[in-house]
Amino acid sequence: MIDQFVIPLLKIVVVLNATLLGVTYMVLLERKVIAWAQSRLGPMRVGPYGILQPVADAVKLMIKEDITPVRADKWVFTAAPIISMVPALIVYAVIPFGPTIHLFGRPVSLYIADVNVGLLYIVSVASVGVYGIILAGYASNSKYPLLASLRASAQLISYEVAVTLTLVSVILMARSLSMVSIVNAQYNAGVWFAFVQPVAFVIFFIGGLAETNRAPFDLPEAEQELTGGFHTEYSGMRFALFFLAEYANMIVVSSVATTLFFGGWLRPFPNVAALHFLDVVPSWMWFLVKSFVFLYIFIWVRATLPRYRYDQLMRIGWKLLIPLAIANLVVTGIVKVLIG
Amino acid sequence: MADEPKPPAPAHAPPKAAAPAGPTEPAPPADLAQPAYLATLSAEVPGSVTAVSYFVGDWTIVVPVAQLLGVACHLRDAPDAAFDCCSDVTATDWPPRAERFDVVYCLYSTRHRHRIRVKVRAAELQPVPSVTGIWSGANWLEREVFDMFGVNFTGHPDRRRILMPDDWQGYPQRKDYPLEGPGELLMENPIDWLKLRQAREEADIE
Amino acid sequence: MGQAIAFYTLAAFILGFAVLVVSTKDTVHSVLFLVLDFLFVAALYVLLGAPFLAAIQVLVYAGGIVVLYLFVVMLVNLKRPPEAHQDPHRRTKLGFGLAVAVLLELGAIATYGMTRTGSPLVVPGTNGPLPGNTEQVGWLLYTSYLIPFEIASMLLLVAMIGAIVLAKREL
Amino acid sequence: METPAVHHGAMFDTNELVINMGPQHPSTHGVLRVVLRLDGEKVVDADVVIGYLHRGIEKLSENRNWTQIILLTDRMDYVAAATNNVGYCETVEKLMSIEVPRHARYVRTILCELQRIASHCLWVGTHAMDIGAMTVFLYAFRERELILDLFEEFCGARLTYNSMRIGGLPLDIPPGWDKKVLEFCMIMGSKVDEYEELLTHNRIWLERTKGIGIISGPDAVALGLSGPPLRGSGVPRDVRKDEPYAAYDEMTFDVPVGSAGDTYDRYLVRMEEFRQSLRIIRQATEGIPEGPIVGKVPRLIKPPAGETYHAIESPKGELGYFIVSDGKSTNPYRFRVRPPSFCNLQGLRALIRGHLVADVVALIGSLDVVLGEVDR
Repeated sequence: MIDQFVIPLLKIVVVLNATLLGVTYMVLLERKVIAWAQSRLGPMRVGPYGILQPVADAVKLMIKEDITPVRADKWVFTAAPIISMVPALIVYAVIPFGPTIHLFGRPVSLYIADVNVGLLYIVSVASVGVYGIILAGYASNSKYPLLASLRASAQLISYEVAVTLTLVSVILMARSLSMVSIVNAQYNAGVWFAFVQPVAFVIFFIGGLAETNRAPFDLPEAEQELTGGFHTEYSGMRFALFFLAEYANMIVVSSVATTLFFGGWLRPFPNVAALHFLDVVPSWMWFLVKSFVFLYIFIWVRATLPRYRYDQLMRIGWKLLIPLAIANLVVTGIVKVLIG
Repeated sequence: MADEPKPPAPAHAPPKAAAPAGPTEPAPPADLAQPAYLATLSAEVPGSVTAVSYFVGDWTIVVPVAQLLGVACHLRDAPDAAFDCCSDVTATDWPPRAERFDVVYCLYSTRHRHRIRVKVRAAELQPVPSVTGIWSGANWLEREVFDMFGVNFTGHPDRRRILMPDDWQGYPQRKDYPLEGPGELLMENPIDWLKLRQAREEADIE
Repeated sequence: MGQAIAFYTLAAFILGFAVLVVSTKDTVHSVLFLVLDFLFVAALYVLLGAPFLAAIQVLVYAGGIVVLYLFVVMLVNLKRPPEAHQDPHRRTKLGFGLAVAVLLELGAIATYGMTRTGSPLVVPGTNGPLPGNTEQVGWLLYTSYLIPFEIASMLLLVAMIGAIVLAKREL
Repeated sequence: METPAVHHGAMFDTNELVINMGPQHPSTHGVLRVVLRLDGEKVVDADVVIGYLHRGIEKLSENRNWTQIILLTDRMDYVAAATNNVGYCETVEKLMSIEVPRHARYVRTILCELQRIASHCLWVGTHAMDIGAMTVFLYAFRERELILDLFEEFCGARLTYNSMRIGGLPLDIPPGWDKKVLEFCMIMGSKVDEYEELLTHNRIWLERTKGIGIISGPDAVALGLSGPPLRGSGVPRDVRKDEPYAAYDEMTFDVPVGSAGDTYDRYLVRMEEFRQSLRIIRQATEGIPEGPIVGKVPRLIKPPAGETYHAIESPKGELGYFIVSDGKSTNPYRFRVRPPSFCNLQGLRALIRGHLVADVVALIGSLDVVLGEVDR
């Protein structure tokens, strides 16, 4: 009974809350890091060094007036932020934060579920998230959001292809679709897949930037061009949901990148006994640290790079990333067959 | 020109006592040679220059409206003039005069680095040919002159108001347009507005 | 028992949404119901112990193809005046006839499947150890169903080239 | 989803989408409105609508006396108020044939060039921001702040300076100010390199600006472009060189010109202008002569009857004043400004046709318009 219901429920509660908290603090982290990059301080007023800023933001967004444009498609307009938020959250079900550990004499696995099509599950759930953006643009009944949602759908579908192709090379390496097995495969191989599949990793990361609508691919919400993009007409908590979904997706991409390419919860050089002292750091901590590095890179890129143009973005996706991913896949397959 | 016959002031013109009749256009001093391109211009387009003036280093020529396009073409294309840039088009309003507008074209040559001002005189509704076909940059400048003075440019590709709203009444830069703006009365009923204004002014004089 | 309840609930939802897809006036809503329909079909696959198929169903149909539908529907102005819907070439009788024919065919297949023992999909006695669902699908695609699979991919290729030829303004 | 269908000759018709960019839009730099007709994201045609900031400065000036107008000129190009002041004062001085003392001309030169750097700082920041590079914006504003401090020390104001008088300067430079200017030059030199490091060889920046909005030299001249947009097309036209005013005839500097006439060349021209401006400021500050700050100016300013046109090189381009005096009243009979932003903005329509929506913001940024000056 406890193993079947209570523990999974507890895990879900913990992961969900940790995610939402992490997402809100991601916003603060982003503001702070960008501020430091730009030689300013960032939020400093709410709490010491502004650490309570997310609370203030949340309160502000909740008590803001929630406006629905008169000619908007009301149901779809309301559903769109939910549709974009839900997939971002349920992906966490299969992300392994650590191996099975013993807690109060009871084995507890640090993941909610180990589905044997875990990776496919992530990709398919993420692909549903695009509806949030498309419908937001459509339902607003406004031209800028419409343009943004057209950009978004084209962009997300194109980059999904490239990302999925890189995942196939990883699957070839790990011989499994399960996230836990992929981490274990890296343990057995004694090397993180990022070093075996550097091309796949780079494509995955670029595709991840594009799929989460982050700079330099933040076209669907390019403020300077489309006045805020698909969420132009949104306000209050509905706007906040889009915002949270974006950051939740960033965390997902970072976590998946960590799991697939950087050994997930494994410490550096997991097979080298001499580095055994590194095990004092708990495994989930390694996972968080690695994910954090990716999140930092996300923010860093945003502070540094200008934005691509729509056609350039599509060109990179179709003419560079997808052929490269296919080539990488073919090479991986050939090498795999030759070595056995 | 000072010796031009002064027509009676239009009914709605402000009865300003000392409204100047026109710009002073001093003739160039005798010891100053005219630029060569002016001589060429007079030779190539006969009857085009009715007056030449020189003041604090600026050359100005006055051209009849009918000759404007010919002069403009010549000034742009003649190798010794080569005024390839129309840096400004503007106008001046001299209300008592029959040809109340001076439309002023400030030309510049990027090759010879010299400037000249070409001026035409136009009455209120008299058509002035647009020079947009000669210098494409004159497009907006002429629109502004039309907007502000109501100069009747013809052949302009896009003659709309530019700074004022499309349904604006009156031409703000004219001298008989009040500084404080027309108020609602002028917008709705210009004739009543004029009567009210005259009554006020008479009250002021008394 | 539980499985049966789950199946009939899902089936009811699938049918309900399918009806909504064809009966809704607003095309975008109709496409959205189609997405919901696909998601419930995916749930049905999970119920049948085919998680791989379920994930593919969501990824390809719900997440890919219907997005393109939506794209087209949003771009093409479908808000025509009501009289435009009164199509003079409408053939209601033919449509009903076709529907009945399809229904009969489905019924025939169903009864045929009922009378036969064993599921036709699972090839009995396949060689090689095939532990997972994913592996089974892969194995079947590259052994028993190789030719249909290849033909399907050829068809898709042809369709892709055709679309490019049609859409490209100048080649 | 608007009216006319474009026929491409094929069986597919697409509808044009008309969108209003502005007057409230984050990257129209104020209240510019561009009505775009789009085919997908491609701009088929555009109508540039201005006038939302029209305050009637010309009309107002015709009813103010000659000294009061200086204050109004501040409000035109409000990010480069000092050059507006200089242009106006020089025009009146030309009308009255007033000799300005050399000291005052040097200070004017310094102020003009500081103003150019401040204006270009604002430009590089907003231009980069429009293309998505947000960090450059804050860096550039950091340096602009230093210039504003210098201006504040000179005349007490930070934005609208009212920093000139007809015939010279209102007050002499404060003691030690020239040292601070030289110090600023040293800081700024390295900061320009910093901006260039972030942008000039950035691949995304290159892709976004190279080949965008190309205009040939003769076309640019005919369109009446001036300033960096004209020089970016390879026309070496700079009023500071061609018709020197203030103390520019005593300065040595180069006029940077581009070759391709695209957004990238306009960007490069302005970046080089940063350096040339610093060069001029150094020369002027080091060689500043002693002398009076105001020339021989009558107590009542009343220019003789006549008219003149005088142009200076403002940060945006050729800023001209056409002033008619009737010789009798204490206000100008006709006061006309030839605003460089207005004439440059005119080129926008030709530039954006055939480009994408994202390029529109890049091109508005690359023309560097200030709506206060466009609408006056």
